[in-house]
Amino acid sequence: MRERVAEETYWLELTAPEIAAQAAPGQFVMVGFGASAWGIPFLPRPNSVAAVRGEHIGLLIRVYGAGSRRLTALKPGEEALVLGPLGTHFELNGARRILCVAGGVGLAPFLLLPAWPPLVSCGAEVRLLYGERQAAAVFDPGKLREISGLEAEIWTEDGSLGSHGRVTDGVDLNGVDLVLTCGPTPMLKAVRALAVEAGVACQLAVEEHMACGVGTCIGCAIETVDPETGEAGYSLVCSDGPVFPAERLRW
Amino acid sequence: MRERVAEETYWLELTAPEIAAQAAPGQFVMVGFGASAWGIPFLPRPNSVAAVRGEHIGLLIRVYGAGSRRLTALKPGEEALVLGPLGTHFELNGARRILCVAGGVGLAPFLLLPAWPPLVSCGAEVRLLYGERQAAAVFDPGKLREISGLEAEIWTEDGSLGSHGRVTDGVDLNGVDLVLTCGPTPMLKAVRALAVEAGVACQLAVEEHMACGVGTCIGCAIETVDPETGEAGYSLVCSDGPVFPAERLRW
Amino acid sequence: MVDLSIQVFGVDFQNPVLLASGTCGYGEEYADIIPVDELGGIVTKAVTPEPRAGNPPTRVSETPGGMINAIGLANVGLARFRREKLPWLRDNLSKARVLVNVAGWSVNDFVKVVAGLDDADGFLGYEVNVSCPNVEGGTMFGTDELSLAQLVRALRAITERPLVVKLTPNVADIGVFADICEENGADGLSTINTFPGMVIDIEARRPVIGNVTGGISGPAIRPMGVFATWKVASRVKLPVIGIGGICNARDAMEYMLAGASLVQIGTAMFVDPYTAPETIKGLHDICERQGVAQLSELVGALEA
Amino acid sequence: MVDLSIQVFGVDFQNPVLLASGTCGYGEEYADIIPVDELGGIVTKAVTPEPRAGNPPTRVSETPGGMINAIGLANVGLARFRREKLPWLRDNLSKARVLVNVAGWSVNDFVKVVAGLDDADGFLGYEVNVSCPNVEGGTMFGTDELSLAQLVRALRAITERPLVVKLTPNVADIGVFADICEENGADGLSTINTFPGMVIDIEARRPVIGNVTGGISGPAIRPMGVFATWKVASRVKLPVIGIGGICNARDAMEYMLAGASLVQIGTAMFVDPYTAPETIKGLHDICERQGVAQLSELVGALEA
Ligand SMILES: Cc1cc2nc3c(=O)[nH]c(=O)nc-3n(C[C@H](O)[C@H](O)[C@H](O)COP(=O)(O)OP(=O)(O)OC[C@H]3O[C@@H](n4cnc5c(N)ncnc54)[C@H](O)[C@@H]3O)c2cc1C
Ligand SMILES: Cc1cc2nc3c(=O)[nH]c(=O)nc-3n(C[C@H](O)[C@H](O)[C@H](O)COP(=O)(O)OP(=O)(O)OC[C@H]3O[C@@H](n4cnc5c(N)ncnc54)[C@H](O)[C@@H]3O)c2cc1C
Ligand SMILES: Cc1cc2nc3c(=O)[nH]c(=O)nc-3n(C[C@H](O)[C@H](O)[C@H](O)COP(=O)(O)O)c2cc1C
Ligand SMILES: Cc1cc2nc3c(=O)[nH]c(=O)nc-3n(C[C@H](O)[C@H](O)[C@H](O)COP(=O)(O)O)c2cc1C
Ligand code: FES
Ligand code: FES
Repeated sequence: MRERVAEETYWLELTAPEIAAQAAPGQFVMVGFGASAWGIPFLPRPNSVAAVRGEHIGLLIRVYGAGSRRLTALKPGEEALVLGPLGTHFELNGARRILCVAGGVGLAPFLLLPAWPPLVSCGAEVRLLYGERQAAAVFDPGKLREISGLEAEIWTEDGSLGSHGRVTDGVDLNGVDLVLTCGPTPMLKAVRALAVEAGVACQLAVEEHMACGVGTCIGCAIETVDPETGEAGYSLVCSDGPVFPAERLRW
Repeated sequence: MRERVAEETYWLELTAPEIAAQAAPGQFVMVGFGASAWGIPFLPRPNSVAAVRGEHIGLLIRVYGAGSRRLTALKPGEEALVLGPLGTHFELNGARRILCVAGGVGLAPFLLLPAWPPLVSCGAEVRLLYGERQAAAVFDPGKLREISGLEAEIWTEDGSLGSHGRVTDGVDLNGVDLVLTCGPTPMLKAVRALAVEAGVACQLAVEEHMACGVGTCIGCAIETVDPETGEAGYSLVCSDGPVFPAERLRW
Repeated sequence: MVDLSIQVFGVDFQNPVLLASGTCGYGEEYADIIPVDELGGIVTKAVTPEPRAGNPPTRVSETPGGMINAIGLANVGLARFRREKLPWLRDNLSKARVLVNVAGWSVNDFVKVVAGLDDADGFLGYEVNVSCPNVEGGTMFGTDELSLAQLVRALRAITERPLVVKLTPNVADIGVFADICEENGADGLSTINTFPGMVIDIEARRPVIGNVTGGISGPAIRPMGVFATWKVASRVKLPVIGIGGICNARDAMEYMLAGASLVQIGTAMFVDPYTAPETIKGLHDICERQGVAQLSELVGALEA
Repeated sequence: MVDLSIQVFGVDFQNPVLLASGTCGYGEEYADIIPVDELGGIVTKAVTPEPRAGNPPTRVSETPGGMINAIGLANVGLARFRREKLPWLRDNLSKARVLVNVAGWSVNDFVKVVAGLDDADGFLGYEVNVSCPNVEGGTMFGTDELSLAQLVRALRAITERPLVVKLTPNVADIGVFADICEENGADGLSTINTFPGMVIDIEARRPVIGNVTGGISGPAIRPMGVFATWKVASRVKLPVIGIGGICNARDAMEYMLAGASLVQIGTAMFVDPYTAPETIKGLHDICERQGVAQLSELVGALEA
């Protein structure tokens, strides 16, 4: 299934029973088309698992370059190679009030959150802030509710829908004991700074170019620091991440 | 329009008004998908113009490798790059009784013959021999008649349809004053040998790997001889051919 | 309005997009298909002292993201080029610039061609092909430092026209060869020619290409071409012509940012002859979007 | 039944399909995904004397028909490799053969790694990486005849295990370097490593890769890899391991016909980890269809 859900943004459902049975919010899949079909895209592309419905997984994809264009052109019945679920996921760590901050298609992992058994069983309260540049790019709130059960507080930079401003303007950490965030790096940095300042635990789902997705190519390195020793080094986004606690990132 | 007409063989119609207005039997088009889409196929592929219907041209394509697979997967509304009509065509030279010998998709150029104005106006008689390995590969005779108005004498190597044997077994040059042939090289050589022996004029539509189709890459060379001076050299299949008189080929 | 023109070799090119040698014949072949005189220029098929029939078929085939070719420098030879091809170029191209690609197997071969053309009309200068991998000894000048120096000196001595040397990527350090050209009087460098390659028909157990091996071109080699261009342009003061896998304006821009003053499009022209005119239009559009008034400002503007 | 096994370096490989260095970690990473012990073998990520953090991001990106990488030889270093990685290989691979890829910046670096591993269990021999283009001086051994000779001699003196040298294509004549390895005691040659390349983000006007330049791999370089393999295999008597752009059994067969006794799959494993097992199955099917009982008969069977 493929559906246009906003400007240049598509909702894709793929049949992948094993992945559907295991995926947790923040984890991703590598989606590609095989090595013998060396056209565009050649390498598979990482995409967050945004929903699980029976044997299907849902992906929220914005057309950016060649890979996302090909993925969103997938036709019903067509096959793709899907490897996953990969990487780390958000950890609730007993939190009671969770603030999720999403920028653009960084919304994807949060859509999976309400149905995730650990969240269901702990019953924590989830508030979701979701920012886009303008109204046309906003994932339809009805569809969002239908897929995830979430009610997003929408921010647009030009004020054309929801609140006017950057999504970070909406961040209020009062009473919050865990911040989860995913989106463009500048936004992640801003959210992280707010959380660190307020002393609230924060986990970030970050992005880096990938080849293998499983830790063999050592390609998706990101600068990190060992919170205990303070030692600087690199971690792999695909296998040490993509979700990192704020204190691990050397930003 | 795309239609399966035999095992792994497709009839494709493309909208190409300028080519449709000019194409003559034996001429070809280069069909490709653009340089920025450097997937498979990258280079365009030569294909004989097999029909002209108003603004459309018809191609008869057998799936062989990556290029023909992609071409025959073209969907209605999808765009391809078509350059043509290119190359030389068959020449009637006042012939009255013409024998056409086709092997496999070498059938393509002959489908265009009956509707070709020079043939219509000269009223020459056309007999078509058409060979395939087995029945499953044979272009549906009804469809063949519908497209071209031709009644083919079918030969299959295993005798599963029409006469049993190689198409060259059916060649009878009695009263024939021009032989036109297109198909696999061994068949072309056999037909050429029969015509030369019988002293009947013969033109062959040959194949060679191509890049440009218009004479710039000098890639589609074939060994030829100057019939007057006897000098050996190379000619270009795309611009000196694809149709060559038998005496030009150094075979 | 964006200004795409650029001053190279002391003359003005209306835009930086040329057609690469061996992929546009002698210009005439494309005359009915695209407006050749609107291009920055063309580089002719290689000209050798005598006519050459070329290699046995098959000469071209597709490879992943590109193609292999072993044409074998098939060309009409110096005399017919001057008699039959140059006049067309002279009469039909008034704005597009023409470089004559020159090939040979000895310094004397190259000297013969340059000496035989230098007083003729219809072209700007020479592109010296020291890098064709398809003929015996064909890489000699491009991979041997002393021979290359000698060749460039010999040609410099007999012509005042722009003398561009086309380098092969098939060396450990292309910068060394760029230096040699600069020191011996070349006016510019073209990077890159094809990579040696081979494709095998696993059913016939034979090479697909009649000549056994051939040169690889097309998008597959673009990152190598951009690298070579950047390396050479960072090293010498001569203008560099960027070549290899250019399919559109974005690709051309990569080469210009890496230091190319001009670019050439080869293989992509086979895929679509409109590639060159559309690249010119695309460069215009990118500059407009990025707020660049003068394309030439972007030459070597890479921050690295 | 087709026999895919082949005797190389005096031991039996159950089939000729290995995973290339840097594309399969230390084997363990693929253990849950594919049956690693069913492969011909694996070549580990490069091991250097000390651990290396590697290059700044971005380290990988897609290119036409392939990819660019500049990992910078990130690895756990000799001590941790021996302590943490070798035991897994020893305990989990009983049929697949292991080559340890060794890298360094001086003869002494290589000697340290080989000397530090030679008495350990869990691997067959060494693949000496003299061709990594991503580190300063990294191509030194691969492009300098004297240094290469010295390196091979030094390693030969301290190990009896199979010593395979992995050559760079980035030289004028790879045959010369193959000769040097043979003369100085190497047991085999791997062809090829990546080509230096560069990709530019034309909006940011910066290189995409943090290290500015990187190595190009994938199908785009397959014709170059087949050519290098053919050239080297035609020249020396040593067994050759064919590498570059192999995506399926047909591609592997091209390398074997060109003279490779073994092949390695790298980049294609990122696209689909099943590429290696499916290539093994595909080789079986091709042999069956062609009526070949023993795959090893096809090594170098090209008619050229
Ligand atoms: C863990 C993870 C989860 C992701 N989840 C989603 C998602 O749910 N929805 C979505 O639309 N996108 C997601 N992305 C980004 C996605 O993987 C693609 O990179 C992006 O769609 C652009 O690829 P492209 O081929 O269209 O662009 P191109 O520009 O053609 O890509 C060229 C190369 O750059 C890489 N690249 C470009 N942008 C990014 C980026 N932002 N992050 C990583 N690599 C990049 C590509 O992978 C490719 O190798 C995710 C990335 C990561 C790392
Ligand atoms: C003048 C001319 C007219 C043609 N008309 C037709 C037609 O009407 N119908 C049809 O089905 N085919 C026709 N062909 C053959 C067609 O161009 C393709 O080459 C063929 O379909 C195989 O291409 P592929 O990409 O599927 O195979 P691949 O094996 O993937 O092709 C690999 C390369 O080999 C070349 N190649 C392979 N086989 C041939 C061949 N027989 N002739 C030339 N090049 C080849 C391809 O062009 C390509 O460069 C014609 C060829 C020529 C020269
Ligand atoms: C069919 C063909 C013929 C070529 N002939 C020549 C030639 O005669 N002289 C020359 O210097 N380069 C020749 N080249 C190399 C091209 O000019 C160019 O350097 C190379 O193809 C890389 O550019 P591209 O990827 O845009 O094709 C030829 C290339 C091809 C594909
Ligand atoms: C991400 C990556 C890392 C690599 N690391 C190494 C390495 O550590 N040592 C080495 O000898 N080759 C290394 N290589 C080169 C590969 O082993 C192989 O020679 C090359 O990629 C060509 O094969 P391919 O086209 O199948 O990938 C690496 C290649 C890639 C893509
Ligand atoms: S993508 Fe290969 S290690 Fe992370
Ligand atoms: S295909 Fe280029 S000259 Fe014929």
